[in-house]
Amino acid sequence: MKNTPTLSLHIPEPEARPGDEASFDRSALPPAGSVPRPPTDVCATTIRDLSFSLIRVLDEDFKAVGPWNPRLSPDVMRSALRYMMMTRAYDERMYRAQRQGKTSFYMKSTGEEATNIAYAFALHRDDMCFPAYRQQGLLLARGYPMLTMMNQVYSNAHDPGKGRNLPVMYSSREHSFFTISGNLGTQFPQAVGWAMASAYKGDTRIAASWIGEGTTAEGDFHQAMNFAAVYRAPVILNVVNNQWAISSFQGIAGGEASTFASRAIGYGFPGLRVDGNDFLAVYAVAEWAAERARNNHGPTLVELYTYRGEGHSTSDDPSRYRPSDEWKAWPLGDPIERLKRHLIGLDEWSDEKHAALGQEMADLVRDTQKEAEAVGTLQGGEQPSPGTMFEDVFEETPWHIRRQRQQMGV
Amino acid sequence: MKNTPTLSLHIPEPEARPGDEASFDRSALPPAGSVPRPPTDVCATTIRDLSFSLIRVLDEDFKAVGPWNPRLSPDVMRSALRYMMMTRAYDERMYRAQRQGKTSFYMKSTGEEATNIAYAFALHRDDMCFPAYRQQGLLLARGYPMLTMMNQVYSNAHDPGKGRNLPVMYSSREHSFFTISGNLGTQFPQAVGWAMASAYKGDTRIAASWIGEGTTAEGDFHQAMNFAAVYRAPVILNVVNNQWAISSFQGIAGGEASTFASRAIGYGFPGLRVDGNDFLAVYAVAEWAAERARNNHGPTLVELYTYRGEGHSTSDDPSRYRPSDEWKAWPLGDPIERLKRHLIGLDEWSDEKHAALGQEMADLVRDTQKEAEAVGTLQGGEQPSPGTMFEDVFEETPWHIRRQRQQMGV
Amino acid sequence: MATMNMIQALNSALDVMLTRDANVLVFGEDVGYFGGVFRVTEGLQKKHGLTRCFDTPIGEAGIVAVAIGMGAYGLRPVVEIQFADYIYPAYDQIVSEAARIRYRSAGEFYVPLTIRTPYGGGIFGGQTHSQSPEALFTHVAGIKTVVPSSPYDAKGLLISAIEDNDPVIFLEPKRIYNGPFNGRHDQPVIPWSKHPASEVPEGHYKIPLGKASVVREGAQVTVLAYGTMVHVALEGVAEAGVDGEVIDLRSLVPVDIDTIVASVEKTGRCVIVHEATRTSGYGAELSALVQENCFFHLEAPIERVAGWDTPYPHAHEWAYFPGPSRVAEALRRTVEV
Amino acid sequence: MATMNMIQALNSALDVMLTRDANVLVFGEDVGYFGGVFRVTEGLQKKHGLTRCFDTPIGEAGIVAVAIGMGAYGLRPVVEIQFADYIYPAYDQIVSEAARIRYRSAGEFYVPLTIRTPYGGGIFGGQTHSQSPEALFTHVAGIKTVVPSSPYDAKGLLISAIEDNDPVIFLEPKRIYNGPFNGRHDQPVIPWSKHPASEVPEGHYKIPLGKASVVREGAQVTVLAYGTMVHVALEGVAEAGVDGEVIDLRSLVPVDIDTIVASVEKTGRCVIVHEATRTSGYGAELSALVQENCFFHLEAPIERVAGWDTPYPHAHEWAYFPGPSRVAEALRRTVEV
Ligand SMILES: Cc1ncc(C[n+]2csc(CCOP(=O)(O)OP(=O)(O)O)c2C)c(N)n1
Ligand SMILES: Cc1ncc(C[n+]2csc(CCOP(=O)(O)OP(=O)(O)O)c2C)c(N)n1
Ligand SMILES: [Mg+2]
Ligand SMILES: [Mg+2]
Repeated sequence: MKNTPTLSLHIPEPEARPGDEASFDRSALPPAGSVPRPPTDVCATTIRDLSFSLIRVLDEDFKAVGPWNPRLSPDVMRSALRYMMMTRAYDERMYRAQRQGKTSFYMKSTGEEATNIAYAFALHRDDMCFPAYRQQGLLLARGYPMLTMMNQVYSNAHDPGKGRNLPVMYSSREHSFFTISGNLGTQFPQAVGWAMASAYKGDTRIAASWIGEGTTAEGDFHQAMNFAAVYRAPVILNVVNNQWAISSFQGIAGGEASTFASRAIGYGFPGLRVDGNDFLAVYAVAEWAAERARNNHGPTLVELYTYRGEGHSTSDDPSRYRPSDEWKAWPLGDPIERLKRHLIGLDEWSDEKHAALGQEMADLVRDTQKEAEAVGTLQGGEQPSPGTMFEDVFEETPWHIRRQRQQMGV
Repeated sequence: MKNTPTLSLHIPEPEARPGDEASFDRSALPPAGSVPRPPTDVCATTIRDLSFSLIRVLDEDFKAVGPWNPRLSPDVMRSALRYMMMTRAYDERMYRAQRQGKTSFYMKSTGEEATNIAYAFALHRDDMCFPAYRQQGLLLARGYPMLTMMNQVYSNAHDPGKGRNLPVMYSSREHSFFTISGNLGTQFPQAVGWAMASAYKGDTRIAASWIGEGTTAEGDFHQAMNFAAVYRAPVILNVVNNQWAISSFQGIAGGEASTFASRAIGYGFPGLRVDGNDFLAVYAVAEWAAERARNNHGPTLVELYTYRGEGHSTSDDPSRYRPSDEWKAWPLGDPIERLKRHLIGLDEWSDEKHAALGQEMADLVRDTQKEAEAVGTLQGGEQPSPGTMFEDVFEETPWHIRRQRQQMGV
Repeated sequence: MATMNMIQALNSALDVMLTRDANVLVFGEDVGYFGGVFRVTEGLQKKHGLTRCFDTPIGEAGIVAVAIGMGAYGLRPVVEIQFADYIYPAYDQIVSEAARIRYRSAGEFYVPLTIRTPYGGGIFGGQTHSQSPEALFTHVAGIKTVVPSSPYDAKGLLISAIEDNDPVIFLEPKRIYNGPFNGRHDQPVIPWSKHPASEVPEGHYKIPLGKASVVREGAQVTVLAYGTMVHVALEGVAEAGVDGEVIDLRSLVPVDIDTIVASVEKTGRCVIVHEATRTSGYGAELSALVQENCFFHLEAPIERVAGWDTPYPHAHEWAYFPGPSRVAEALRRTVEV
Repeated sequence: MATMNMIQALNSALDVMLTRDANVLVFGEDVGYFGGVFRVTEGLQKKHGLTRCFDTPIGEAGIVAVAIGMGAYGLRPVVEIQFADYIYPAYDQIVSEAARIRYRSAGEFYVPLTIRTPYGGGIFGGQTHSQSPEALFTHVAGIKTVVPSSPYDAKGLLISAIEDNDPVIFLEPKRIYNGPFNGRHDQPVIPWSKHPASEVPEGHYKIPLGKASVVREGAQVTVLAYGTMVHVALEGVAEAGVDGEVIDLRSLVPVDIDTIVASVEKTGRCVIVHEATRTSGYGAELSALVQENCFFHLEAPIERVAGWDTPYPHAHEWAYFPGPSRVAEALRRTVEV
């Protein structure tokens, strides 16, 4: 037997913990505009390096540069800015509503707004989305009523989900937004199945799904990737790498030795890595992947490189496990701020208009909240009737559930 | 909305079905000796191309060439040849025993002998193996008694598994050979756990596991890859790509668009692809990966490119789904034949010696079979007593199982 | 009418549904070109085309997950899990997703999914080709669980399952694919062609989910069974020489409580038979239901005849399998009280 | 002795075992640096080191699988599944592997694995933070299932589970982590410090698996419960004003049949209480066992008070949760027969 050293177990650790100085040294960032944009029918084997790069459009001066510049009209960009600001205002209010005891739970998407709102612009309205719990912006940007979202968060009598789901677990068939699951990752292969169905029927609609980087560790990530590859499903699989799961950093999810985008290489389809805080870059990548899917060239994996600006949820206290200034140290900034500065640079926006829009969004959210609270919250007002608890388990309620309902007398 | 084409669903199909001419056009084979051998502490990111190549040592003239030549002594090679022939003879007999009704089931490893027997030589005797059901050669080459293997296949009274398992589901702690599972892929992440335990304890032993290319589609493949990457587990993860699952070809498993070795890229550790019918190449790769693991450089994924020469199991009839001459068309030949010719080329072996060894193995297996059958088979003779059925569910048998045993009166 | 064994009847159900409804598609491991390891999907790919009956990667979770996505799109997928013993990797997708989506979305989305899977023992399949996991599904709200015991029922129930708008676990008792095995493993196999339930219409017909069938009327004791155990129960009744009323449940959820209660109120005695391990098996639910609904009619303890609480051991096939003698013993004990 | 709530008692058990046995290690999602979302592993990484208590990827199957491999090596892993609702991705590794390895290898390999997981309702956790999946494990041969109901029991049972050489599912009733919640959600929360079972020795002690505890003696009716429901059952007995004997089962497999039978033979009546959905819940097994073992002593039907057969609905927390009034109703019905 050879004389070998003793083994040791490696446990990944983040660069900084509470008390340390926040640091993102590892995130070597290629300059905006430096990554080439291949044609959408490119053979995946020729663009493996894109998985290790970072597609960026907005440069340090907030100018849109390079081949990925989607050349959006100012109107579209202003509309996007509006929905990002609407989402942030909405998050802010609902978070406070939870702190006031009006509901049990809430999850913000602060800093990650571009990662899904850009898709609302790049996809067709009837392309099907299979979201995780942090894509509320997509739903708002597709025109779903904010009031209904609040009714869901409050589990009141107007919650279309009849109070059955945790807050933020929205669903809207009309908006092609699949019912959100509390179980991580399950929607990823379901999106692939939906896309396969669309292809099977000779339809033109494609599917998209979102999971967090932490969730890529679930087996369902692999199922989605493999089925998508084998059947060349017209689907966009998004990994929102916001650096943190709950308290565990992306290294615990497998991000120390490679990028999440590079997971696609082993399945033989493109894996793109994009600045998730750059609305234009996300839009451009979404558009590229959608065009590819629509033309029967199959799936794309997109790693949306971003940062979770706030706690994981209202049940979380991030100051226990990461430096409190980490978000400030994040090298890719704030997507709202960046798009705003870009528009101002184009002379299509101003600080005054921005402040006014901020106020408009705050007012909108406040007024809508009043309306929702007039219906009810988890703590009072009009609530879904307990009898509804027994509905929708099956299409037709079988005897044993009917009997239980009778027993409860509702 | 843009005018896009209608989508269509892609279902992978093999190049040839029964009645067609067998074809392996896709298997573009780099010449033996052409792939460089990096140092074992190489950074994985610099050797991604190895995942798309094929490490070969024996050339068309059966000479050992190139940097991966492990320079094994003729004694070692003769010993390897012996175990490969022993395994093939054993498979042949046990297959027939099943056909004669002496047991319920059998699985041959014909053509794949090198993919695991090489590991018996390259690993240390106490490195732990987590096999699938087609690594019988490894067990024989580690010196496990063939008689005991037959007793297992016959589920007779001397089966150390007390007749509880399907034939070929061996287990031997003494030979560092983990109990084989009927559930595909479960052992892959278990091997990672064992390796993590060894690292945790500051031990020097490493682990290795084998699954088929079809099994890579299970979620457990991803769990193994991810945990191995995150904790840099000292483990060798082998994918035996023998081109077929049961009736589905490797394209259904995800092999159309990329190689199985390339799955490692997204996790950031080396994925090597090797001619699985070349004993020397498999040995060399196993040795490389073992040295890497032993020196705390973490896991390696190895794709063993081979061909399943026979049916999936005795329950299978491959002529229903693939050309009957496909094995003959396999461009990488037969591992026994190739090692034999190599040794003959070195003047260390001869056709006569080979024939004699073949006879010796046939006799050995026949004699051992007689011994085993003298004990019993599934159909008769000495069988494990039914009472043992109630043992080993738990370390101590609880009341309800004791009561059931009493009820059965055994 | 044609004479069919259970495999042919199931194949016919799939063929009928593929023909009638372009939204039906069939997939799973080895089900496409090859036609399934038990041949249930034989010929369907050839007849209906590559995209309507196809092979999948060996990822049960993926199979069920993509089927759920297809269901959400509006298709009616029928998937095969090669053996029920291999359904566990898909367990999360089944219980957390398929079973929940109608409820979660208040009916906006639902999953008209049928999961077919061969189950049960009697074929020397050992620990991983013999399991009966029905109780792991009957406990989960939002799933129906169905088990046929004859070719006629198999086809009619499978068509009902496919047309049902909720997920159905369709357990196929593989031991009786080819004949109504009654547990007498030492006797020659009886083919289905000798059994009246092998007369199967070639077209479309349904047997409603949730309705049991009284396969033998009797006055002395009620026997509740499903799948292979229906035939074993009949044989047990014969061996014991009692006047047993044998009820084939066919659906476990929803279960036909009325038929059960009517019978036990009549007989005052009940024996439950299943292959699955006893503890927390579906027999426990049946026992509880009978006891709750018929307490004042019961003249003897309800007995359970079930698989032992061990894994299913290869060489001990017949010592493990709850055969007619064990049923007969329980029947005798029960009627003698 | 110290006063501990259940979280502290569990933390103490882990600390004691990490200190005593270098083969014990603790891991799971968020359990390392952060100390677990319920803080059960707080401080353990800091005290025992990075490799002895660490974070894992969010892959429950992987967590259990690597623990099995570690068990085969000779370690004694204790893993946390963040919520029982998320245990299903690991279901195959638990039921096909952890539960089978001793049997498969005839004792050559075994898996001394403890899977801790918070379970049950009462916290407005909605469908995916409230489930009680115990019956999905009690049906599987080769697994023990344990549920504590107090800090004292929690520590003693967890140490037994860790020292046990077989896999143990250790279900932690999260609603009573901080106090013995009795179902009166409209009343102020009682902290554990007011309860005698919060007196917990700081060192090593064990409560044997398979032994129930009679938490209230009584003559009129036996109440079988575990976890949070022990406290709800006591409150239900009080509300009904009956002389109930409340048994805390503590272990579901193996279950303490002797204690159960002795009690029901004395009282002649039995009510079973659990949070899990009723159909095929563990209550069905208990009902069947009681009926089989005590038939001739029973004077009234055995009743089950359980979760409704629906997913656990967020806003309807208290309409779903089987509270003391539902227990009291069942008790009154039972004693009035
Ligand atoms: C199957 C499953 N396991 C665990 C959890 C608990 N959990 C909820 S969110 C979360 C972290 C997810 O992190 P990530 O995927 O990175 O998403 P992010 O919250 O950062 O958007 C965990 C562990 C869960 N919901 N489902
Ligand atoms: C979880 C699970 N699913 C399905 C099966 C049935 N099955 C047994 S072997 C096999 C094919 C495996 O193919 P591959 O992994 O390529 O291994 P090979 O037999 O070629 O060595 C299948 C589908 C199983 N044993 N376990
Ligand atoms: Mg994250
Ligand atoms: Mg194979």
